[in-house]
Amino acid sequence: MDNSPQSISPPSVDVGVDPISQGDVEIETYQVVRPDGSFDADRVPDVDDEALRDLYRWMLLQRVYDNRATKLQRRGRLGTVASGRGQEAAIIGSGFALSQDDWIFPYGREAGALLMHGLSMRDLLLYWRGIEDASKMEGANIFGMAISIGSHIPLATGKAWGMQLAGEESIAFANLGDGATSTGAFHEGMNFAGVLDAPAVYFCQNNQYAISLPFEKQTNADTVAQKALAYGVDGIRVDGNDVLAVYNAVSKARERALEGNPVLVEAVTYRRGAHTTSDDPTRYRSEEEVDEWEKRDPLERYQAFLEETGRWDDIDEEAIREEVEEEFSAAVDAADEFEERGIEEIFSYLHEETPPELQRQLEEFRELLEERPDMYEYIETRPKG
Amino acid sequence: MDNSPQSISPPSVDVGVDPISQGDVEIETYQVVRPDGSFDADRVPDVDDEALRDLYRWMLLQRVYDNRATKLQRRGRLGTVASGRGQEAAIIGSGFALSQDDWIFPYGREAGALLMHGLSMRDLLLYWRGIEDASKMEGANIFGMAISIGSHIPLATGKAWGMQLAGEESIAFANLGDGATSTGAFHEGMNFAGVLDAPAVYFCQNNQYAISLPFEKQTNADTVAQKALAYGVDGIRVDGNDVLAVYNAVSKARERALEGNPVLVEAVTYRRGAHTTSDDPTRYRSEEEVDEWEKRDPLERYQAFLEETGRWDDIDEEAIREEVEEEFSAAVDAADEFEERGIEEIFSYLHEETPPELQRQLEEFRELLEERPDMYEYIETRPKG
Amino acid sequence: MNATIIQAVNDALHEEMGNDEQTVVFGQDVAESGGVFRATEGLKEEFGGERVLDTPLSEIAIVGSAVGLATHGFRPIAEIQFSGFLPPAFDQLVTNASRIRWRTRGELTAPMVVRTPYGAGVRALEHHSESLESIYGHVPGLKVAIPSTPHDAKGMLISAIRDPDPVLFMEPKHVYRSYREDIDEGTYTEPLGEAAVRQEGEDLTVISWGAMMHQTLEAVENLADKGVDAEVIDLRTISPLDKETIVESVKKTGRCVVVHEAAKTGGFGAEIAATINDEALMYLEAPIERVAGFDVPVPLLSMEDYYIPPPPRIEEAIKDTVAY
Amino acid sequence: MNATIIQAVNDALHEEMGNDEQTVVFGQDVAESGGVFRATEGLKEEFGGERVLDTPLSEIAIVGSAVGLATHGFRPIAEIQFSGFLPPAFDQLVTNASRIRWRTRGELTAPMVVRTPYGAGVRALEHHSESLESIYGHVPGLKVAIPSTPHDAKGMLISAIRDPDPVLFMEPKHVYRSYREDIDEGTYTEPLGEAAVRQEGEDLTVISWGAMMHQTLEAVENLADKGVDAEVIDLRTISPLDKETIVESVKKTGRCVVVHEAAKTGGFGAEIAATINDEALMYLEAPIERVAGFDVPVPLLSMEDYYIPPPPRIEEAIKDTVAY
Ligand SMILES: Cc1ncc(C[n+]2csc(CCOP(=O)(O)OP(=O)(O)O)c2C)c(N)n1
Ligand SMILES: Cc1ncc(C[n+]2csc(CCOP(=O)(O)OP(=O)(O)O)c2C)c(N)n1
Ligand SMILES: [Mg+2]
Ligand SMILES: [Mg+2]
Repeated sequence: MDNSPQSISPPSVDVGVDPISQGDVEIETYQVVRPDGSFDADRVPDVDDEALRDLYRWMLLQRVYDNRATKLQRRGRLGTVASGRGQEAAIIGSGFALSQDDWIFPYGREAGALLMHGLSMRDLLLYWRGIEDASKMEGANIFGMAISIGSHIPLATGKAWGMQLAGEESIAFANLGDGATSTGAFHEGMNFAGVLDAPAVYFCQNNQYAISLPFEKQTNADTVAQKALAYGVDGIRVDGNDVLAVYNAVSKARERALEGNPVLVEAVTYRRGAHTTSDDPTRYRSEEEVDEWEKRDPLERYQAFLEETGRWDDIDEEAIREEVEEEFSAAVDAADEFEERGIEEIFSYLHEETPPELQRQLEEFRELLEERPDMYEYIETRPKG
Repeated sequence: MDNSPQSISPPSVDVGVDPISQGDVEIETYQVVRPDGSFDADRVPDVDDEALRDLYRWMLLQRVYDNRATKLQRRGRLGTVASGRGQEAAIIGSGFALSQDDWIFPYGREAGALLMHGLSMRDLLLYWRGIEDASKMEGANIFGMAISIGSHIPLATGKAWGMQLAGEESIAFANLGDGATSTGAFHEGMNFAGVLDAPAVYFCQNNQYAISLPFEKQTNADTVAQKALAYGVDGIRVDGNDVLAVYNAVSKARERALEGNPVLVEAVTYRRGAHTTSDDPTRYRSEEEVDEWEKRDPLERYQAFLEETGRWDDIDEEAIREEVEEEFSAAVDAADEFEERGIEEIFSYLHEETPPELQRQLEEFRELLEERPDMYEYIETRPKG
Repeated sequence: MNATIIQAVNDALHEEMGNDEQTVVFGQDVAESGGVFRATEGLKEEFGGERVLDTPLSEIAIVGSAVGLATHGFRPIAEIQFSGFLPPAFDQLVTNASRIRWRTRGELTAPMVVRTPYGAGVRALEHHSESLESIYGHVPGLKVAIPSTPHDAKGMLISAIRDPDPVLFMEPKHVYRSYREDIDEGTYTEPLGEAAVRQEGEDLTVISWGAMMHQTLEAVENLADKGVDAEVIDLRTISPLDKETIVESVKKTGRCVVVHEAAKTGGFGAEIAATINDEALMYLEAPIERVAGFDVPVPLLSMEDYYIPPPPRIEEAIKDTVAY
Repeated sequence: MNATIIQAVNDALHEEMGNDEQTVVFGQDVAESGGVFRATEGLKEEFGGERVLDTPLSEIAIVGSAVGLATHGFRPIAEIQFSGFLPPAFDQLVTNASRIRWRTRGELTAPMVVRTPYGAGVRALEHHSESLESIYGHVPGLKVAIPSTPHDAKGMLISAIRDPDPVLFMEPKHVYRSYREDIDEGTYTEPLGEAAVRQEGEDLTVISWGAMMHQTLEAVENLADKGVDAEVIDLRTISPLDKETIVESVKKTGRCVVVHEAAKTGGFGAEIAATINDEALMYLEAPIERVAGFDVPVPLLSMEDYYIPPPPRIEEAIKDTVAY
């Protein structure tokens, strides 16, 4: 037989091939409190008033923390800082739904959730100062910060798998951005979680941007939530500026995860600040857009709810703000007092037992520093890139 | 404020969070000819009788090729071979829907599609003999074989992007297995194609296994097709043992791709043989299962269709078979005549210009071979792993 | 027990899974089918489906989830089917496995093993023949072990599993079944980070590891008749490197040949040469010769045997070095 | 035109995109925002959205699609935002970019550039400070270029874009803006694979590349007063390696110090030491000293400056070598 070219024309009649496309899936964005402050009474979580007040407090703390940290950075007293401004409801609503036994896999913007989980503010500041010691995330079930975007998703899957094997009643909770969903690590980690029935919740704060890239260019999918279908796991899309909605959604997700159904939650929100302190967002987005989202401010919306339900009067906003400002100042003072370890810090904690060559490198370096104390000076004054 | 533990209990009332799950999406498996040979007349493609006969011929060729290649391997005259047995309809139906200008990204089982696309059978055999020169895929728009599973998906995306930039009327067509869908490369390549509106079709032959791993353990998703939703691209699920259905589905996909909508096509089929000649499938699957799928033989089903529509009489099956057997024998003879190049082959084609150190390595090796001709003997007789 | 390397690996896994309930074996085709090389045969039957699992075709997830699992008190033993498929997971090795202890200042650790067959010579397809040990050896925080004998394969694998930090365990698949030796029954360990002197000698030091040890020993034997008295070192661990053994030997012999299968440029032979230069330069009576793969990808199966340094190539290098 | 390295990179991109319509620039944040370091500033405005594109957060897709695009007659110039994020794409480099010509016996080729800022010292977060050039330098089929000056950055980048094979172009971000020099207007090229002798001398050869060139030159200058007459080589290209220049120089001086930022063990200094050992051992009057990063990940920003070899460390090594 000849290797004849495939030259026949495509079927000219309609033969009934009907591709599925994303339009075929209906994805609701779950809400409790609408942007105008009105709300769905059936959906208000059955928690006590104190908890409802705490939610406000934590959101305010997140806001104050972000403001102060950004200022501190401008004065050169922190390294690069990533703010959660605009995402307070997503950060706090999700963090509030977790148990202390759960492990959080942070990615950078979720200060409030980490503090709530037991991290000290001093340590968080020290972390952003690039102090090795603070990376311990001491005293809290918090994994090392995932600076390489998406790389932590398989870690969370593995951790959840461990919890499952150990028969524990806890989950692995990964924070991630919309950008992270495009990484291979996200895909493999999510898919494996689906196969393992791992008790994990992957919480995507879709803040509409990955640095300058708008979500429409991050993926052609209309939502992050629908990506759950690729893994046969549950997907939830929630208004990320509605703290009660986020709280409910993550509570539900956590419950599902404990039953062996990993969940991908998409919280639709907006990064109102710059990507980090080294970014200039005016290069890639309009002021109108930012203004538009400012109208959906999560704190204001929640305040409207609290007012509507007669709880606002119990909240002394000024007092909370002052308290938090003070907490921040105290944390800065404590951070300033932190005494860095010597150069051994560089050589430690990579191995349980330092191998001979590395030990030798340390010793040689020590000797050199003694011989050439001008090295300290050089190191301190060298141009910083 | 205290860093109070998140201690409140989860919402005890039903607050209306309703996750989406794969059950919410309806995914039809497109069919033209049913396993019993009955068919949907509206769906028979509007192609001439010769084309319908050709489809049978090519399927038979694929089957004969796989049989003979497997035997040849057993006699030690081919390296590892991956057979397409059971997948003939998927391989041929898809290959038949392509244009000569399209680029195929092969992954190993699609002999018939490659031969149809212009590759010589001799070269295909030489490729499986590990002859470098045959990797050219000479004279056909066929990319290098993707042995690293999934690694070719971003390549196909890039190629399709190039076609789009060049304003060409062709597509990149990637063949892949169900296993490949779990790789990060698949994810990133598919997602990027969605964003680029690249003219690409990703054709997944879901043959139910990745070596020993059954599809249910490959992913918790019920279908491969639904993974399209993660990328906002079209998804088509088709009976991969129904050659007309595959032909229609891929024709449709190709049309969509040329309109700027990449498509993921899942052809549901079964790998009836071993994974490769080094695999023993009885270790991980039952004979009953294999028998079950034997009943859905793609050639028999298509034969039933041809009989039903009065076309079978025009087909001299014995003659085709003989012709193909001869073609194979001739290809083996031609392959046997191929004279391998000398050791320069190893040092060539890595760089446009061989760098000095590599040139030196070649020369030293040449000299050494002259000095120590026993090296040839050693090399020929060394234990082969 | 008389065993091949692959049997020794299998035996080690049986032993240590029996010794330590926290061990979990996973990877592609390791459970139902017992692994494409049968390294994990019988494990699922003995230890059950919770501890012996087949994974999806996801190298990133295999390595990444091993890290997560290890931080939760387990001892993951992951298999990457061929080392040519480890590069997709390279990021998880560099970014996570090697750094979890470092990143968390010891709060979390990743005692895990990634086993993978490496090297050419089994007539397989592209990407089935790589030797990238020097790349992994350059990643601080990652141990890289490469046994060459059944005894070491078993003892070093058990050590790797018990190691408090991540170990990449590269198995010389070309000699998986070519050599047998008597190995001890039961549990024993061979240390990581210690080279083995396979043969003492005075004329020169020949260093190799993994599959190339066998070619190397053959070459040395061929030259013994011709009066060359070689000291032969089996490196066994690329990282951490046992400098002492190397340096002591070269100080004694004054000459050295390093044999490896990986491409020459940037191969681990360079580090060995540099180390000797650092610490024993003035003892050297001849340049250190590197007998290595060429600076190309491993050829396809029809020509791969030309790529792997055969004994005659090694012999010539030894002769040149001794005669220098 | 008086330019910094980053301006020179930007200038080269403008030039060559103007010269060659087949060039396409893409990566994260390269189009709308002009790149996080502004390397691609103004390109989208000048050459339009078809040829200058922002991509999703997908390093595998960036490198992999560049290969596909290159085989279709285009000249992709991809940016990986920081070299610490290249490891996820390592497989595409090894498995596809470096091998497409080889795999298809020249039928398909991948003339493409992957640009990426590398190295420590800019007070960034984890993974923003890596120097993994020796790893990439061990991949046959991949060229690795690292300029250290504005003039070279421009000329070598244009060469890289025109190169018929894939080039990894590592840019020393620590000195992106620290040094200026007059560079030629318009299009010019500097060859890949040729080292530059920055200063001739008789007492020893000092070899470095990228950001460390500046530390090295400073150290050399400090010692010039003290009578040390160093020859200084800027390697410029890791792969292919310009052995000749190195060997000739060391034959003349008999002594050598190599300075790099990457971890010492398995760093590219090892290959240089091994090369000198191969070809000029008998000229050596002292061991080749490697001044390098320690065998650890780059510390976080508070201590990273201790990691990067400062001039005093280099000076001591030079002094020891000369005095040996
Ligand atoms: C693997 C990787 N690639 C690139 C970067 C550089 N980078 C840092 S943050 C960022 C965008 C992240 O976007 P998203 O995931 O949406 O999180 P967001 O910052 O919006 O919260 C990029 C590209 C990185 N850190 N890791
Ligand atoms: C990245 C990678 N990992 C592992 C392998 C080993 N391997 C070869 S084929 C195969 C299974 C492939 O399954 P699938 O994609 O379903 O294709 P099929 O063989 O079933 O047609 C595996 C695991 C590989 N070739 N590449
Ligand atoms: Mg974002
Ligand atoms: Mg399959």
